[in-house]
Amino acid sequence: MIITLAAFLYIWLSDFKNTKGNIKERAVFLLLFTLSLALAILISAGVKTISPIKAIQTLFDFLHISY
Amino acid sequence: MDINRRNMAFTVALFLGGAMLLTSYVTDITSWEAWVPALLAFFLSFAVVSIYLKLTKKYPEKHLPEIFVCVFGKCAGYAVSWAYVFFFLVIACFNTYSVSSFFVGYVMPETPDIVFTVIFVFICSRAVRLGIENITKISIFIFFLISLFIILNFILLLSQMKISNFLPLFDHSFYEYLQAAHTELMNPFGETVVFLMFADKIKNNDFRSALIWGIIIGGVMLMLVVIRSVAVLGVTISISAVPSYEVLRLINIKNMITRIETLYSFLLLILGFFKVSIIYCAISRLTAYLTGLKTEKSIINSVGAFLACMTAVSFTSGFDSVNWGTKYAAFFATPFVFIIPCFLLLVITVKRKGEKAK
Amino acid sequence: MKYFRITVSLMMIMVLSGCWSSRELDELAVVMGIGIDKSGDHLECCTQVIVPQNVGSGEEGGAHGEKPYTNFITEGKELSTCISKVSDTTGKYVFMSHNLIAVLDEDAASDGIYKYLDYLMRDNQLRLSVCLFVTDKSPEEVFNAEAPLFEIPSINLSKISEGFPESLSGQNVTVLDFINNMMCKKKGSLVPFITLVDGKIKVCGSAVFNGDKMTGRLDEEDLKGVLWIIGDLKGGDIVLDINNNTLSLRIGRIKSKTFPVLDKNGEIYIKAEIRGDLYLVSDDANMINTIGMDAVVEKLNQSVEKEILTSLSKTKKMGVDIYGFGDMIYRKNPAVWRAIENTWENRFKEIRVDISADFSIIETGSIIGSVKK
Amino acid sequence: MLRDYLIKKLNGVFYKRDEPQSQSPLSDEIKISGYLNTNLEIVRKITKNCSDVIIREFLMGNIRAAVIYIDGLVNTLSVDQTVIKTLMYGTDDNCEPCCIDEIINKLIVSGEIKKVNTVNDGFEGFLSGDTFLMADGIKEGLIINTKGFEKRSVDDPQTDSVIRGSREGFIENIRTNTALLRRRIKSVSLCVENIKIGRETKTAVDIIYLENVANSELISEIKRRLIKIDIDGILDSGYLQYFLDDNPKSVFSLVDSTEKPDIAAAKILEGRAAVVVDGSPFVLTAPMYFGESFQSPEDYYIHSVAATMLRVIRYLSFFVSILALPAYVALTTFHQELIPTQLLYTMAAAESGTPFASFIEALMMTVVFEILKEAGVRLPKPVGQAVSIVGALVIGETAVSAGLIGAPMVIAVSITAVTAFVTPAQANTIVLLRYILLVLSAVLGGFGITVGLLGILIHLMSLKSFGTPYLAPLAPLRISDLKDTVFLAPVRARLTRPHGLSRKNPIRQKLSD
Repeated sequence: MIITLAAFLYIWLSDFKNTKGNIKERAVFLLLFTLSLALAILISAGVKTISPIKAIQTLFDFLHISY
Repeated sequence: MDINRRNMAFTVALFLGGAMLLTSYVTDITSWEAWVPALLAFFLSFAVVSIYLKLTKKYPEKHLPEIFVCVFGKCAGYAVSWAYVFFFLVIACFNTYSVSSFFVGYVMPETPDIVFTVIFVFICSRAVRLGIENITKISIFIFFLISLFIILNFILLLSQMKISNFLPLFDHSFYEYLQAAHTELMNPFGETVVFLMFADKIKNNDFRSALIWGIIIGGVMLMLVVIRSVAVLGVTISISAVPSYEVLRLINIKNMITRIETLYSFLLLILGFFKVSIIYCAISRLTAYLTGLKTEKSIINSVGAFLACMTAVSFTSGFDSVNWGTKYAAFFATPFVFIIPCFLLLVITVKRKGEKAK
Repeated sequence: MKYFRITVSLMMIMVLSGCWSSRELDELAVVMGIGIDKSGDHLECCTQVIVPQNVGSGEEGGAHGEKPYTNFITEGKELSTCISKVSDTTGKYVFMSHNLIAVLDEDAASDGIYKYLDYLMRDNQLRLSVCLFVTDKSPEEVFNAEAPLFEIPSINLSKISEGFPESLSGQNVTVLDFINNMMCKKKGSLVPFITLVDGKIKVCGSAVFNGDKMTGRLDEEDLKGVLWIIGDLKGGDIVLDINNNTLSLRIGRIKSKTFPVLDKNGEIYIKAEIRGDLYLVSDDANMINTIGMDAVVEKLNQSVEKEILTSLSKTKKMGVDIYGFGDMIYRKNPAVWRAIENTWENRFKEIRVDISADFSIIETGSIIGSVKK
Repeated sequence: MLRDYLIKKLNGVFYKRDEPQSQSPLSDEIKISGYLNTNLEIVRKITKNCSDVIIREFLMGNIRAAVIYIDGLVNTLSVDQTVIKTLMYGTDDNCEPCCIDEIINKLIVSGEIKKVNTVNDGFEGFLSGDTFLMADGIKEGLIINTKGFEKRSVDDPQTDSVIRGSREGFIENIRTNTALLRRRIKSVSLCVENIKIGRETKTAVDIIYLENVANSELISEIKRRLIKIDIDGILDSGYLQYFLDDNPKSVFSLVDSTEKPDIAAAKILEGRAAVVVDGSPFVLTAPMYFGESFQSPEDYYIHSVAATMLRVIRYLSFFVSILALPAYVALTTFHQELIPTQLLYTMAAAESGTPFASFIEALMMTVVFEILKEAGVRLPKPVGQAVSIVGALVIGETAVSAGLIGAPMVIAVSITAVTAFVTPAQANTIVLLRYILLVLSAVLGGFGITVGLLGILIHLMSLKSFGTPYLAPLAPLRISDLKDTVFLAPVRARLTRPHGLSRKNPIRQKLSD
C-alpha cells in the first residue's frame, strides 16, 4: 500500500510544478491532493468503514428503499 | 465544435457496451427472460434521453452546469452540480471496482484489487489527458474491433444454442420485470446523462442524432450479448455471476479454440476503460467548471487519485459491489437521471410561460 | 516524456512488490480428471495429474518406463479439502482449468451430488463443460484403467463421451446440462454408467438421476429406446430381423420432435415424431428386393416404436421423468403445468405417448442385390 | 523543466563558460577592394594552412587577375578551359579594368555565374566547389560554377529494396537528388527552396514541394523550424529529423525518411514536402502518417489484391513482433488455460528443465538476438550475413540442448526477431515497444498487455505531425482515405489525395469512364 502511495506522490509532484501560474488552479489541486492523500493513508491503514457508498446504503436501508 | 456526429454516436455505443460486464444484476431476477427487461429498458431509455434532448434544444451548446446555472440561478445551480459530481464519482467508482473485482475474481485470483484499480485509473487519466475529442476519435476503431469479436463469439456458440431455453415466455410477475427494467435502465442507459457534459463541444443537432444513434447501436450490441447468454445457459443464467463470461467458457472447437474467455475479459477491460474514462472526463470538466478553472488539464491526476482511493475505500469485496448493484444503484441513480432533468424541464416551461404571459 | 517516466515508475513499483499470480509452467500440477468416492461419511478423491516429461512417449515407453500420469488419492470431509490436499502431496499448484471429466461412484451418486456440482461450478478455473460419469467400481480403478489408444485414461473417457452421439450407447452429460435439468421442472437426467471389464473401460447403460440423487439404472436396451427420443443421434446401428434373417442399418441423422398436445377434453398427451435417414449396411438375405423397400421400412418403424414403448414403460415404473415431458408442458403453457404440477409423479406414470417413427433408407451401399446362392 | 535542467547539467562545464568562444575569422563582412594584392593578401592569410586551396594569378590583357579554387572539388578541365584560357586569350591589351560585365557576357562560357562584392561570398563560393575570379581595379568578384567532385553512381539502395519498381536510389550529392526528382515530376509548379544550415558546414538543404498541391502553411512551418536551427554542422538528414519532429521525445518518428526517388516523388504528388540534405542519401518527407511505414512502393505497381495481402501481412507482422513474446510470457505464467491441452504438455515438458523464469529467459534471448543483429550489420556485408544467421541458430540450438531455454521460447523469440524487419521504418520503435510490453506482461499478464496497448494507442492519438493527426485515416475516420491504408484500391479508384494534405486541389485523377 505504501508503494501505491509513493506512485501517487510521484505523479502529483510532477503535476504540482505545472500549476505554477494560476493560484486558483493550485488551490484546487492542493485540495484534491490532501483529500486523496488522506484517503490513501486510510486505505493503507486498513480502515475501510467510512465510505460514501456505505453511507448511502445505510440511508436507503433506513428509508428501506431497496429491491 | 470539433466532435463530429459519427464519432460521438460510436462513443455512446461503446459507453453502453461497458454494461456487458454487469448484466448479472438483471439475470438473477428474471432468469431465462433477461432479454425482456433489457428490451423494455431499451425502449424506456428513449423516453429518458428525449428529456436530455429537450434540454439541449432549449439551451444549445451549453453543458450541464451552465444549464443549471441558467435555470436555477448561481448558488442553487452550483449545489445541484456538486450533487452531480458526487453522482458521477459513485458511478465511476462502481464501474472501476466491478472491472477490478472481475479481474481479481476470475482472471488473476492472487493479485490485490488495489493494483488493478490504480493501473486502470492511471490509464484512464492518460486518456482523459488527451481530451474528449481524441477519445471519441478512437471510439470508431475500437467499436468495430469489439463488435467483430462479439459477432465471432455469437457464431462460435451457435451450435450450443437451444431455442427451448427462451420458451416459457412472460412467466414472471410484472413487478419482477419492472424491477429488472429499472435497474437496467439506470445502469447503462441512464448513465448517458454524462454526455450532457460534452454538449458544448458538439453542434446541437449533431449531438441529438449522435445520442439517438449511439443508444440504438449500443442497445443492439447489449441485446446480442444477453440473447447469446440466455440461449446457451438457459435456466442456469440466474445463478451465474457474470453470464456473458460464463458462456464463453463453453466454446469448444476441435479442442483447439477453447477456454478463450480470458481474451473476452480483456475486451471487457477495454469497454470498462472507455466507460470510466468518459465519466472521469466528465467529473474533471465539471469540477474545473465549478471551481472556476479554465482548463481541467491540471487537476486530472488529482481527480484520478481521488477516484482510485475512493474506489478502494468504498467496496470491500466483490459481493459488496454486486449487492450495491442489485439493490441500491437503481434508486441512487433515479433522481439524477430522471427526476432532476424532469424538474428542470418543468421549471423551464413554467418560466417560458411566465415570460410569454408578460 | 513525462508519460514514459510515469509508466516506468509504476512498473518499477509493481515489480518491486512481486508479481502475484504468476506461476511457471513447471509449477503447475495439471489436473485432467477428478474421481469422487464416498465411503461412509468421509470422501476419497482421486485426481489424475499429468507428468509432462513422459507425455507423448506412449503407455509403456515413457522416458524411463513411467506412465505419463499419476493418480493422487486424498481424503477429506469436503471435496475442496481433498483437492487442496493434492497440492500438499505434489508440492505444486493444483491447476484445474484443463480438467475434462468428473467420475462419481455409485454410493456418492445415490447420496446426492449437488455438493460436488456446487464446487465444480463455483471454482473459476473449472469449466461448465466438464463431463460427468458414474461407475460402480471405485474411481481410482477407472483412472488406472488401461487406455490403449490414448495415453491418459481421462482423455480416453472424454473422447468416449464425445463419441456418444455417434454410437447409440449413451448421451454426453456436462455439468451445465445436469444443472439445467435440475433447475427444470421435475426433470430427471441420465449420466453415462461405466464399469471395468478386464482392465478396460466399458460403458454400459446409464444412471438415472431424480434431482441430484441417483435412483436407478438403465441397461443398454432401455437406454437405446430413451435415446431415440431425447438424443440427437448421428451414428449407431440397428439390427432388424424380418422372418428370421437379419438386416443391419447405420443411422445417418435422426431428428426427434416431442411436444405436448392438449386435446379436446382437457387431457394431455405427448406426441413424439422421429424422422431420420439410415444407411443399409448388411442385408445378406437380400430382403430389400424380395419384400421391397417399403415393407422393410415399415418393419423398421414398428421395431423402433416397440423399443421405445418398452423403455418408456421401464422408466415409468422408475417414476423419473428423464424425457422432460413435464418441462415441455411448462414451456408450452405454464398455466396448465401449474395445475398438474404437484400430482405429476403419478400423472407421468400413466401419461399416453404416441410415437410415430418415419425413417427412410437413403443408401443401400455399393451393391444392389446380394449374391445369388 | 527537469529534463532541460538535466541536459544542461550533462553538457556541463563548457555551456557556462563566460569568455566568448573563438569566432571564425570571417565573422564580419569584408568588402572586395579595388587592389588585387590586398584581396589576395586577405585570402592567403585565412587559408594559410590549407594545402588544397590554389590561387592562380595571370594576366588578363594588361590587368592582373587571380583565380582561387579548391583542388579536387573543381573539374580542373573546365576551370582551365572556360576560365583561364578564355580570359588570357580573349582579352586584347587595351581592355580597361572596369568592364566586368563585358567579361561575363562575352568571354566566360560556363553556365552559372554570380557577381559578388564581399570576400565572404567569395569564400562561400570556392569552398563549395566553384572558382572565385578577382581582377585588379574591379570592386566585384565572380563565382563561376565549375563543380566536378566525384559522385557515387546512382545504384540500387540497400534499404527499401523492391522486386518490381525503380532501382534508382538517392546519392550524397544534393544536385543529383533534386535532378532525380525533377526527372520524375516535370511540373512547372515544383519548387526547390534552398536553405543553408549549420555555421561551419553550411550544408545546403532543399525543400521540394508542388506549389499548387502542398498546403502553404506546411511549407512555412517547415521553413520556420529549419531556420530556427543554430548548430555548427548538419552532416545527415538524421539531425534534421529531430528538429522537424513535432514531438521529438516520442518513440514514433513523425518524419518519414526514404532512399528511393519514386517514393519521394509519390509523397510530393500527394501534397507532402520533401527535404533533401546535401551529403545524405536519405530524403525526409513530412508530414507522416502511422500507416506510411507499412506502405512499400511495390504495392502501387502490382495488382491491388496482391498488394492488399502484402499490406495485411505487414500489419500482422508489426503486431506479432510486438505481442509475440509478451503474449508468450503472459500465457505461460498467468493464463495457462488459454493453451490447448496437448500444447500445454509439450510446453510444460520443454519448460520443466529450464532454471529461469520465462520472463528472464525472454529478456535474455531478445538481448542476444539484438546483439547478433547489430554484429551482423556492423561487419562487412558477406561476413555480416553469415554471423547473424549462424549465430542465431547455433546459440538457439545449444541453449535448448543445454536445457537453459525451452524450445517454444526460442521459436517465439526468433519469430519476434524476424518479423521486426518486415517493416524497416518501424524497426527500432518495435524493439522498444516490445520491451515495455514484456515487462508489463511479466508483472501483470494479459491485463498488463492490454493496458500497455491502450497506453500506446493513447500515445499515438496524442501525436500530430505538422498538424495532421498521426493515426490519420483510422482515428479521425476518413472513409475516403481508407482506400490506401490496409486495403489498397486499384489505381482507377484512387481519385483523391489524403484528406487535409492538400486543401488546394484534393482531386488527383479524373474518373475515366
